[in-house]
Amino acid sequence: MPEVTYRDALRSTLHEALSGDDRYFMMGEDIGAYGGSYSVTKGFLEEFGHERIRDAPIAESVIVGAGVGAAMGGLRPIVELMTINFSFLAFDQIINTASKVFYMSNGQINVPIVIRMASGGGSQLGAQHSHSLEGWYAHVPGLKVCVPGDPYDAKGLLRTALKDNNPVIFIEHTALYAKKGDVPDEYYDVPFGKLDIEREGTDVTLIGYGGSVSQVLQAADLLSEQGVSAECLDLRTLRPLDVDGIVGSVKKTNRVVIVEDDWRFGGFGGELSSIIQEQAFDYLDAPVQRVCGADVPMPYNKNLEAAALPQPEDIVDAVMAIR
Amino acid sequence: MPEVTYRDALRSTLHEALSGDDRYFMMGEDIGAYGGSYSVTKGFLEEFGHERIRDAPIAESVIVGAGVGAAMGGLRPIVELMTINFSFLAFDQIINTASKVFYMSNGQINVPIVIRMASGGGSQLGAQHSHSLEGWYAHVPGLKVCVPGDPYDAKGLLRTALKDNNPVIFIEHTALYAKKGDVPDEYYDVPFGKLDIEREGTDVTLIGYGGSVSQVLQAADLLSEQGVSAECLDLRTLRPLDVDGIVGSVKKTNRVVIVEDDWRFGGFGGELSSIIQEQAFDYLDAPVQRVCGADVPMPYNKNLEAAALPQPEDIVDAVMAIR
Amino acid sequence: MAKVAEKARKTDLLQSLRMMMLIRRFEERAAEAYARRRLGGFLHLYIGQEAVAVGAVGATREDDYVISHYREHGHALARGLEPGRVMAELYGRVDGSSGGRGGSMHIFDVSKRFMGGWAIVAGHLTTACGLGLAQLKAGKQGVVLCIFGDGAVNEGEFHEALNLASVWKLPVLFLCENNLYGMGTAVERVSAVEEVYIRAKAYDIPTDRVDGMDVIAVRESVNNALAHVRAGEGPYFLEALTFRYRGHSMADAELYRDKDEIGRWRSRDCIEQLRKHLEESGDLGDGEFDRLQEEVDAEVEAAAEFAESSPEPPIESLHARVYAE
Amino acid sequence: MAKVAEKARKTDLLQSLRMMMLIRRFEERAAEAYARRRLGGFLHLYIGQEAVAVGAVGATREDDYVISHYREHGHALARGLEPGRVMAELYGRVDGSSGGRGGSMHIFDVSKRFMGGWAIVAGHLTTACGLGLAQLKAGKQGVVLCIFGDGAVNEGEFHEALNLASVWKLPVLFLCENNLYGMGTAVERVSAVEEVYIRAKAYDIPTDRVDGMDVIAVRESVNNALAHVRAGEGPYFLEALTFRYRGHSMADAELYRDKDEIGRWRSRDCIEQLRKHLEESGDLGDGEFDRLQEEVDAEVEAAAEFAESSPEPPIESLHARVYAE
Ligand SMILES: Cc1ncc(C[n+]2csc(CCOP(=O)(O)OP(=O)(O)O)c2C)c(N)n1
Ligand SMILES: Cc1ncc(C[n+]2csc(CCOP(=O)(O)OP(=O)(O)O)c2C)c(N)n1
Ligand SMILES: [Mg+2]
Ligand SMILES: [Mg+2]
Repeated sequence: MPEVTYRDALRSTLHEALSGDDRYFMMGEDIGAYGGSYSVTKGFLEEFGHERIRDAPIAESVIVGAGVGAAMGGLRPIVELMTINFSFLAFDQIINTASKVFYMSNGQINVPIVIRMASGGGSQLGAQHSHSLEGWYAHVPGLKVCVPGDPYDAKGLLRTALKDNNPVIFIEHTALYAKKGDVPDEYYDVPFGKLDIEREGTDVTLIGYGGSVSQVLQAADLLSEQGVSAECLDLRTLRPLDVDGIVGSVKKTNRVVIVEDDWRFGGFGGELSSIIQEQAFDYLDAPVQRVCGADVPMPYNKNLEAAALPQPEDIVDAVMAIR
Repeated sequence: MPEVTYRDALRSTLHEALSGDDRYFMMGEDIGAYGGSYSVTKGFLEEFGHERIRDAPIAESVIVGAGVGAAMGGLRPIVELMTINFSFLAFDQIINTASKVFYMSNGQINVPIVIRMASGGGSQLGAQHSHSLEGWYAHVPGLKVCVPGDPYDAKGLLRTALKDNNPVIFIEHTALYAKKGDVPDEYYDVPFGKLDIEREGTDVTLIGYGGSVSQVLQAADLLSEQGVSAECLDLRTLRPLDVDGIVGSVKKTNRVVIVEDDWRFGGFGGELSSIIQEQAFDYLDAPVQRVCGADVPMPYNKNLEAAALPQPEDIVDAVMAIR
Repeated sequence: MAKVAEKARKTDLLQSLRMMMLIRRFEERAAEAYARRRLGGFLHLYIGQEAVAVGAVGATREDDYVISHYREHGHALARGLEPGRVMAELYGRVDGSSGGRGGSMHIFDVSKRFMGGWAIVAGHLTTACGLGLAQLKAGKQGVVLCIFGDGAVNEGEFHEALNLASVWKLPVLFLCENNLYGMGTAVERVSAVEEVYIRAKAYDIPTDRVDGMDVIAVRESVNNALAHVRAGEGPYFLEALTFRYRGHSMADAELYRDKDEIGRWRSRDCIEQLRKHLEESGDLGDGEFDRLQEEVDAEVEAAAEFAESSPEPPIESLHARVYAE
Repeated sequence: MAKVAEKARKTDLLQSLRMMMLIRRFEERAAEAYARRRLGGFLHLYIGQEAVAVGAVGATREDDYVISHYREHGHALARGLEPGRVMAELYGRVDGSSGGRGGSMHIFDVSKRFMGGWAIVAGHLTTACGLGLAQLKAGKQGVVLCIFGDGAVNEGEFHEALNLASVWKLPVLFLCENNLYGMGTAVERVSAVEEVYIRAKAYDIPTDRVDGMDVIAVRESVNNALAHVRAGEGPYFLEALTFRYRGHSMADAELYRDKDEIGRWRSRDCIEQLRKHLEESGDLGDGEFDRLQEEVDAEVEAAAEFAESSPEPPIESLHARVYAE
């Protein structure tokens, strides 16, 4: 299978949609002349022109709002918000318009929009530019939330997102764009709500999504050196969530560590932990553990930033504490 | 002790601050000539004048942003955002500015601002106007979050909030403004991070905050008719959270039901549940239960809306399921 | 030819009069139901502003989109939604235009291209831009009529939407109903420019200001504006000066304004003005107004009965239609 | 008297020249350190725009506030922050102006009333309004100088801030550094009006446009504007036309513009212009420029050494100073 970067997996999928159906078009800041702040859309402007690759003003609310309106009008907009940090400026449009049109209109109007954004810290971008708030979007009924952790899923989930008739929040991770992985040439997609068992194991279940998947896998390597067999789950989508997949694994291993970049207190890990104890209470041999980002605004300094993010060693420690 | 409404408890406390220290001033939509959308500030404009009771344009971002700036400049702004639904338009200012100034500036600049907003459904205001997203604010390091559930706490917590040197998100519940309760004439305040045991009990711990406190108390009445003794906790503040208080109660009762208006999936209840199983794992005789709002945009129809919100009977059912 | 045009004009004016009367009666009836607690939530009455809805919405084409804020019953009716279905929505019943799930602030009827009913001030101006993109793509000179209040013009989304519409030449007519107050706040207390239409200049958008109590004037201005927009020349911004006779919502004690002001505006009432005009021109004969009134009363009463007798949505439908297939 | 004024003017110009040179050398040095991976994150260089910082910030009083966006090193230095502490912040070290926790985009120095360094485009315009309220309250005619780019003018917060500042007559000088691009997007592609200063008219705010490559012109315009603001007449909006010679950040491949354009602006370089002016007037003697350059180079080198040798903040400090006492 060809090795492809996460970035290229995204790009080729967008390209496929834009080429195949002229209801698709893109809007966002610097997606055209600049080529996309993470270079995902490089060359698109030249190929598809200004009407389909729309460089937008720095005005996140209308970027999303116009996307929602266009979707209501029958188009299939693909909106890029650069990073999740800027999505807060479009927050009302996402959580109070996009997600509610279908329900409020009693199913008369659907909103087939894909809203892409990059998430995650780790590049010393400081407190205002390093959020990982996937969990907030996952909280909102009416939205679907994708968090691909590798190139295969990036392509497969994006294909599914582009065909979906609901608003899909598609969250890419900044640290992954250059990451390579196997991506088949043949057509495939990745359904929503089906997690990926990245590695099977028997002693403990490690759960990650988006950026934390690679931490989980690294931790699993370290653990196997110490004779611990970790089952690694990549959630792929947070909403819908593959509850059966999670619970099934926990019933097998009886121990769980959840890993996420986001702040611990009040984060999505709490939901995962709750679901597990609700549905597998009698199977748990130890409390569900969470390894999360530190509850502080992200510091700029490199060492402090590393300390604020979950590292493979922290995961190993958490596992050892419940052995 | 005099019986006072939640509204009057808030009003008299604001009045006290405004009268006592001229660094306090208020900004918000319709707080002046209109008297406040929930009539909390009625008469203030006449008494304190336009410079201290500032009727603002409908422009939530600059209302909060100007509040943050004024606080950075040494004033003590009290901002009213009408309802939590409109706070999403100021979301970036709250979570990406207010909460981060102190940390990013290495402690040079603090932001003593109180941001008030009304939360909750139940009045048939429809999907865009019925959010209960206290948990989102509680997720953000740098913020403090108050959720008074009765007039006593409304006054006591607001006093503490007004003296705090950090941004405080002060969330009032729409259903409570007219509610009466005992409020002493003598000075008192309610510290942050100390829950209130509204009722002691032995069989199960019921946890509520803000609007759900009264549901919890009603459920406790119903339960006591059935011979179940419920301990009722009112969290009062979500951040800081009284973890010891919660865990202590659970260690006594061994069973817990968490009640909140907000959507269940990915909500703050998940955090509470996780903390409990992390810190009282061996004391739990049954999975921690959550009784929450339905995972749907709030419907307008009265019956549907009632079905979407946690009712005392739902709490009773949840308790009975784990007896 | 002149005669045909004259006749069309007369029909049009009579229709306008009737529609204004229908809207007013509809709102009065809703207020009665509210007072009798037959319906809940917020209720934002349109009484006083009818000339704007009728003058503007009445000028749109079938393939145009209309989108509005939460004070939208009048716009919905003027767009041709059935009064019974709108009233049933206020009642929260299954036969409501949004099946009782949307409510007074969220009237939708996609068959009429009436795209809501929105409760976040200025939020739907951005939606209108997107509908404008869809119209551009359709390539049939359809436009978007986007209606909002004076309170919306200070919100960031107003700015973002007008700028984008101008830069991308979107076919949107932005219609601001300036009724001088946003809730209890007078325009001049919160807007840097009292003449709201001046705002459009910052976006190089052509603009006009019209007497919103005069349905004939509104229709004329809107026709001008629509011609510009339909010709592909980009957006247009129209300010209609008007007044709501009632409080902001049913909960408003109106502490912020005096009865005199309301009286002054009432003396220029849109229905009375047009009635007089038609009576003077002889187009409205003796007793015709009363006959119209009876018709309209009956129509609204039927709508209320329809709403009253429509069933409540079943509880099982709570979780239905959260997601599209 | 005339002589004294002349001398002050000369001193001022020489100081301006030196400060522009300092800023430029500082930025070049930072770029070198970045290339050698001594520092990370984003790095937004100010090279080319120095006349604006020096002309504008240099005109402020000690009790004024200055607040800026993420391309703020120049503003910080012009405000008198120590180059060593600013450089140490870029390095993320304890001696940085924000203790290494803020970074390149978040320079703060409250002792200099330099209130950041903000990374959300247009967000700090609202903060500036609040600082303006604090200045009003202080009642000493202090003002707020708020600096931002052309990209900010399309953001909703720009609108909300300008409107509020106008309505409340806040003492804020809004200074837009129009360097023709927001990242890779040319102003005219995203702004309905290419002349950004026209925007101010929608808020009834007086406005001016100045050549941002000419420090003398900038100083003059800013002095005018500040006089207005200080007199309590409300905000002022100033647009300075300028250009960044480098990419948006170190990651920018500059696909969106050609070398010619950069060349044209370089030919009007602010440092060269002032140098020539001073040499022609005889105020800058033979070899003096080179001597200044040496001085500045040494100062920046010392700053870099200070930064290099400053310790990393201790890991234990991660959880410190999240909340104020
Ligand atoms: C973003 C937002 N902020 C505040 C409100 C509360 N609110 C509802 S209507 C209103 C006044 C709007 O006035 P205007 O736009 O003039 O419309 P009118 O009611 O006069 O028709 C306000 C402040 C809201 N719905 N949305
Ligand atoms: C709200 C927001 N949206 C997007 C960005 C990403 N971004 C950073 S700088 C920038 C361009 C800003 O351009 P301008 O205001 O002209 O300032 P300049 O870089 O030219 O100095 C963008 C889009 C951001 N930081 N904040
Ligand atoms: Mg109004
Ligand atoms: Mg720029």
